[in-house]
Amino acid sequence: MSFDVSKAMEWAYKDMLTFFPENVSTFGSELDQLFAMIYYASVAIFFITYGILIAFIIMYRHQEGRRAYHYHGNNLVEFTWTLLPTFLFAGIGLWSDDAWTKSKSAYRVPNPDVTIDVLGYQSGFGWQFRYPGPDGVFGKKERNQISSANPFGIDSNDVHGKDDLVIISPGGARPVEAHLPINKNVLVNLSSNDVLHSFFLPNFRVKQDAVPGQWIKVWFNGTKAGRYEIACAELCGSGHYNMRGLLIMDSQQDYDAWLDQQYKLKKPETAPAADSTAALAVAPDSTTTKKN
Amino acid sequence: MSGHHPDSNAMFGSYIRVASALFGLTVLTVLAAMDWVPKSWGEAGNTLHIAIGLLIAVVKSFMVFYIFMHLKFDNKFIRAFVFVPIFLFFVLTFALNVLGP
Amino acid sequence: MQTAIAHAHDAHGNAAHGDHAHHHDVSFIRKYVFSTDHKVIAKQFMLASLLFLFVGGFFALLIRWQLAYPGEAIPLIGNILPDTWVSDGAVTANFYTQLLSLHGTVMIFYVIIPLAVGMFGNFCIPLMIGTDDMALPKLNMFSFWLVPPAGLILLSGFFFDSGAAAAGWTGYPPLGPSSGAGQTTWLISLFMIGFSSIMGATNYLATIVNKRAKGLQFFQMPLTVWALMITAILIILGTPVLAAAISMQLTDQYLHTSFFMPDNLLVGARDNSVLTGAFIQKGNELLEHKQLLGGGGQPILWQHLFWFYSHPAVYIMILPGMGIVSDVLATFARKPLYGYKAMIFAIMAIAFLGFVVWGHHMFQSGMNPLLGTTFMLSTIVIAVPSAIKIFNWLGTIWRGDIRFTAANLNALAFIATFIIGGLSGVFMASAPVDIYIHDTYFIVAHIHYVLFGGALFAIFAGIYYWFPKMYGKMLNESLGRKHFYWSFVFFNLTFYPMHILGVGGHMRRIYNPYIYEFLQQFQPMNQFITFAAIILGFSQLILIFNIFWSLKYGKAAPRNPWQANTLEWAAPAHPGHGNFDTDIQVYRGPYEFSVPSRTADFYPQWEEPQGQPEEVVAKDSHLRQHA
Amino acid sequence: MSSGLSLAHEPVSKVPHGKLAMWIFLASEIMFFTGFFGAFIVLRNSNLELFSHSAGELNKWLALLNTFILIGSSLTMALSILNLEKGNTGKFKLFLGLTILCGFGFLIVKTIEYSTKFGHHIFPWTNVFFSFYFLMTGFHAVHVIAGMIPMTFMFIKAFTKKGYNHPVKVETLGLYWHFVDLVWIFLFPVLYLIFPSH
Ligand code: HEA
Ligand code: HEA
Ligand code: CUA
Ligand SMILES: [Cu+2]
Repeated sequence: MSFDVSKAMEWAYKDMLTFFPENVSTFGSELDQLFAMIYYASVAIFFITYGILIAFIIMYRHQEGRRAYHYHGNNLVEFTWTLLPTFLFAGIGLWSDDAWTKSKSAYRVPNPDVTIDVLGYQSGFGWQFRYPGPDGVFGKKERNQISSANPFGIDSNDVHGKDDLVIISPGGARPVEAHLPINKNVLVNLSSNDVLHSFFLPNFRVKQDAVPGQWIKVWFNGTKAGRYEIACAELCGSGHYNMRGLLIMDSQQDYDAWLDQQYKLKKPETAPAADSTAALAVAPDSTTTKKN
Repeated sequence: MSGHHPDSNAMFGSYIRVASALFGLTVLTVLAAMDWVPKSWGEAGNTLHIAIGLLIAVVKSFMVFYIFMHLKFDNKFIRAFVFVPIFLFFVLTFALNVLGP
Repeated sequence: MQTAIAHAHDAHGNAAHGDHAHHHDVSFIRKYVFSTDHKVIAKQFMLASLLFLFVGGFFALLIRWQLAYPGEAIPLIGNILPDTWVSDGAVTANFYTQLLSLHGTVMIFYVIIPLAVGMFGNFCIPLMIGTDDMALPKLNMFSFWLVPPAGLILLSGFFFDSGAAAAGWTGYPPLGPSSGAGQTTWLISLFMIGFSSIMGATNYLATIVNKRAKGLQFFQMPLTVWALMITAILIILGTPVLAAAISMQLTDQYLHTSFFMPDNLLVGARDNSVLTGAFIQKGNELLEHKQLLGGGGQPILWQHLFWFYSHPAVYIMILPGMGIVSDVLATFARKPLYGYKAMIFAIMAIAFLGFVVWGHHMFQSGMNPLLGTTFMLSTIVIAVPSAIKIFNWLGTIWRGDIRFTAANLNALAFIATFIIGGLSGVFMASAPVDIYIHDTYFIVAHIHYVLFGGALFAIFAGIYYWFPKMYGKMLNESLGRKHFYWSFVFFNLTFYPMHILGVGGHMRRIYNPYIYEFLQQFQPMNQFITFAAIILGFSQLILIFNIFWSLKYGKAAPRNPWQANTLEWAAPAHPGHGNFDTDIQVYRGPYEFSVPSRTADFYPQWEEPQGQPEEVVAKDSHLRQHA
Repeated sequence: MSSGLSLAHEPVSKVPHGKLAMWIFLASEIMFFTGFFGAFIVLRNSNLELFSHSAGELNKWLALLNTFILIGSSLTMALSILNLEKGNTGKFKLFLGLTILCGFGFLIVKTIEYSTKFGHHIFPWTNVFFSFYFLMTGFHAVHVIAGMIPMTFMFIKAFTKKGYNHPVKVETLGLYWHFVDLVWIFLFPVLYLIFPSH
C-alpha cells in the first residue's frame, strides 16, 4: 500500500481538459471541442452562480436588527432568466446535433474504405475481428448458423465465407491485436452473441454497445499510426474489466503486409470456424464468468 | 355520495344500453377479423384489419370508462387519470418503434 | 390561543388527547410496529433507510478499496469475510460486480427513495396540509412493511453460491436474466419495493387532494407538499412500467421466454433456470412444421422500459429534496420564497419533461440516432426549469437575513452541489459528447453529485429541520454543523476528482482499471478518492450519534422552534396520533416572512388576520408584488 | 376523530378517499399494461410472420365466450351497485353473486384454454408470441382473482345479520372490476383477432 500525494492531487491544479487521451480520429477533435465549449460555459455558469451564492451568504448573513426584505418575486425577472438559458441551451443543442449525426450515423460514412466485423464475447472476455479475406467479400451471415464454433454465423454454403479471416486473442492473458490502416474510413459492423458489450476506443472517441441480435454500424477514420487500446464499456460479467484489446493503426503498406501475412498463416481450406474454436478453447479460464 | 349521476332508473337504462352495445361491438370485431379482405390488398388489408379491431376496442373502452365507471358524471379532474397514462402510452410506443439504425 | 391548549400535551402527546382514550390500551406492537400513524411510519422509514445507508456505504467503501489497491487484502475485515467473496482477503472480480450492483440498488431504492418519498412524504404531507392522518392509513402501513422484507430478499443474494445480483443497478439483459439466483432476488425485491412505492404514492395524492385543511388552496401549499405531490404522480405513472419489465425479465430467467433475449444466444448460464431440459419441451415437430418456434426478443427493449421508469425516478429522488430546500431556505432567510408560482411550474415542467427524456441513457445502446437527437434536445430543455429553480433560490436568499442552522447549511450545500451535478448532466445530455464519457467515471461523478450532493444533502436538511417535530427534541446544533462541514468537504474531495477520471476515459464498473495502460496513471487519484470516501463515510456516524444523543439528552423542542409559517408548526411539540389540538383554518400562503406591517418576522398560515385589509391581501398573497 | 376538532372533514374534492385512491391506482394499472402492450407491439413488428402464425393457434371462440362473460359481469356489477344504493339488498346480493359467478366462469374457460395449449405443447417459452400470450392473459387472470376476493368477502358479509351496506366500497371495487373488463377488451383483439389470417 503506497500513496503518492502529488500525483493524487493532480486534479486540483491541472486543467480538466488536459486529461483527455490523445485524439487520433477525424471527428474526435470536434467532439473534444464540443466538450470544451460546454466545459467553458459550465465554468462560467459555475463562477457566476457560486459568486452570487457566496456573495449573498456573506452579505445577507444574520445580523441583529436586520430585517429581511418582504418580496415575492417579479414576473419580468422570471421571464428573463427562463429565456436566457433557453438560448444558451438551444445553441448547445444545435451544435451537438451536427456533431452527433456526423459521428454516430453510420449512413453518413463517406464510402467505407475498409469494412470489418467485430464481435464481443463473454466466454473468455475479448473481441473477435473478421476481415473479408483475399476475395474482398464477406461470407453471408446466417443467424441460425451461429454456434460457438462459428460465432459470426458465416453461411457455410457461401464461397465468399471460406476465406474470411478471423482475428482473435492469441490466448493466455494476451489481448487480441487487430490492424487497420490510417487515413481510411473504417466501417465496423458490431455485434455480440451473448451479452451486451461496448466497443470503446478511447483515442478515437468511439463508443458503441454491441447488441446480440443486431449488427450496428460504427465508423471512424484514424489519423495517426500507433498502438491503441480497445476497452469494453458495458458491464458484461465479472471479466468485464478484462476485455482489453489492441488496435494497431498502420500505414496502408504495413497494413497490407500484415493482411498478407495473416492470409498465409491461415490455409484457405480451413473454415474460419475451426480457428475460433481453438482460440476460445485456450481463453484464460480465470476470467470466465462463474457458471453454475 | 357517489358521483352526481342521473337517477337510478335512467342509469339502469344506460347500463343496459351500454352492455348491449358492448356485446354487439364484440360480435362486430369478430366478424371484422374474418377473412373478408381480398388477398390482393396485401399489407393495406392487414392494416385495415388492425385499424378496425383497435378502433372498436377504443370505442368499447370509452363506453366502459364513461358509463360503467362514471367518468361522465364524476368530477372532471378524474379524467386525467385516464388520459395522462394514455398519452404516455403513445410516447412510449412511439419511441419503442423507432428501433435500430 | 396556542398556549391555552398546549398544557394538554406532555412530551408523549399521544396520551393526552381527550379523544384518544381508546389509544391508551393500544399494544406496543400496534403503536410502534404495525402502527397506522403516519408519523410512526415516517420514523420507521427513516430508521430502515439510514440502516441501509450504512449497508450501501459499506459496499461503496469495499469498492473504493479495490479501486485504490486492487488485489490487496482489505484492512481489518479482509480475512474474516467468507471465501466466496474474497480471495486472500481481497475482493474477487465476481464479488466486486455484486458489490457495485447492490451499492447502486440499495442507495437508490432503499435509501434515497424511502427517505425522500417514504419518510418525508409520510411525515410532512398530513402535517403540512393540516390534517390528522393519511387518507388511507392502513394502506400506508402496508406500504412500509413491504420494504424490510424486500430489502432482506435483496441482500440475501450474497448468501447464494452464485452470489447476489451482478448486472449493475440497471440489470441489463442478456446479462441480467442469464445470471443466477442473485438476479432473481434483485427482480423480486424491486417488484416489491415498486409496489410499496405505488401504494404510498396513491395515498399521498389522495391525501393532498382530499384532506387539505379548511381554506388551504393548492397555491397556498408549501413547496415540500407540491414537490411530493408531483413526485407521487411520477411514481404512479412510472413504476408500473418497471414492474412490467421486471416480470418479463423474471420469465426470461425462469420460464425461458425471450422478451429481451434474441434467438441463438450463446449464454451458457441460462441453463441455471429452475426449469431444466425435461420440462422445457422445445423441439416439438408439429410446432416446427407450423413455423411456431424461435423468434427473438430485443435487449434494448428492456433498456427502454427500465429508463422509462428510472429517468423519472431520478426526479422522484430529487424533487422532494427541492421542495424541502425551498422551505428550509425561506424559513432561515426569513424571506418569502422567491417566485413561488414559478417554482411550482418549474417542478411541473421537470416532471413532464422527465417522461420524454429517458433515451439519454441509451445514446450508445444502438438506438436509432434520429431518436437520439430527439432525446438530446428534450434533455437539454430540462435544464431550463432546473435553472429557474436555482435562480429563484438565489433570489430567495437575496436581501434575506440568513441563519446558518445545520438545516440551512445543508440546504445551501444542496444548491451548490446540484449546480455542479446538473451542469455535468448537460455534458452528457449532448449526445456526441456522451459518446466519449458514457459509462465512464464522469457519469459516476454526476450520479453522486445529484444523488449524494443533491438528494442526500436535502434529506439531511429535512432531518435537521423536522426532527424537533418528529421526536419533540432539538437536534444538537454544533454536532449538526460538524456533520455538515465534514460531509461537505469530503464529499467534494471524493467525487469531484471522478470527473477527471471520466475525462481520462476511466470506465465505470471495472474491477481492475490498471490492466489498461492509459488508466495506470490514475491509481494515485483513485487512492486519494478512497481516503476521502472513508472519511466521508465515517463522518456520517456523527449524524447517527447526534440522533441518539439528542433523543436522550436533547433540549425539549418548542412548538415552533424555527418560527416558521407552515401548518406542521401549529401542531403540539410532539404531536400524538391525530396531530392537531386546534382547529386549523388557513388564511394565507406559506412564506409570509418579514411582513413590514408586523413586529414578528413571521406570519403563520393559521394565524387569524388582525387588521381589516390583511384578509384581502392574504387571499392571493403570492401574487402580491412590491416592485 | 370524535373531538371538537373538525380536522377529519369531508373530502375536499367530494370524491371519497377510497374511490379517489382507486382511480389513482387504476392510472398506474394502465401504465402497467402499457409496458406489456408497448413491448408487444415492438416485438410483433420484428417477428410479424411468427406472430400471425402463432395467433392462428389461439382459440378465438373460447376468447369470445370469455369476452361475453366479462361484459356480462361488468353489467351485473354495475347493477348490483345501483341496487345497493337504492337499498335494494336482495337484488344487490343477486347481482353481486352473478358477478362472482361470471368471474369463476371466466377462470374456468381460461383454464380450459391454457390446458389445451399445454396439451399441444405450447408453453410460454415456445415463442415470443406465446410468452406475451401467457404473461398478459396470466396477469389479467391474476387481476380477476384479486377482484373476486373482496367481492366474495362482501357477498358473504351481505348474508350476515348486519348485512353489507357500504355502497361506496362496492362502487370502488366496481371501478376496478370494470377496468379488468376493459383490459380484456384490448387483449381480445390484440392477441386473438387482428392478425391477418393466411
Ligand atoms: C437525482 C438524480 C439525478 C438528477 C437530478 C439528474 C439530472 C440530470 N441528468 Fe442525470 N443521472 C442520474 C441521476 C440524476 N440526473 C443517474 C443516477 C445517472 C446514471 C444512471 C446509470 O447509468 O447508472 C444519470 C445519468 C445521466 C445521463 C446518462 C449518461 C450516460 O450514461 O451516458 C444523462 C445524459 O443526458 C443525464 C443528464 C441529466 C440532466 C441533463 C439532468 C438535469 O436535470 C440537470 C439540470 C440542472 C442544471 C442544468 C444545473 C442547474 C442550472 C444552472 C446552474 C443554471 C444554468 C444557467 C444557465 C445555463 C444560464 N444523467
Ligand atoms: C444515493 C445514492 C448513492 C450514494 C449516497 C452513494 C455513495 C457512495 N458511492 Fe456510489 N453509486 C450510486 C449511488 C450512490 N452512491 C449508484 C446509483 C452507482 C451506480 C451503480 C452501478 O454502476 O450499477 C454508484 C456507483 C459508485 C461507484 C462506481 C463503481 C463502479 O462503477 O465500479 C463508486 C466508486 O467509487 C461509488 C462510490 C461511492 C462512495 C465512496 C460513496 C460514499 O458516499 C459512501 C459513504 C459511506 C457511508 C455513508 C457509510 C459508511 C459506512 C460506515 C462508516 C460503516 C463502516 C462499517 C464497517 C467498516 C463494518 N459509487
Ligand atoms: Cu464486455 Cu464489458
Ligand atoms: Cu436520466
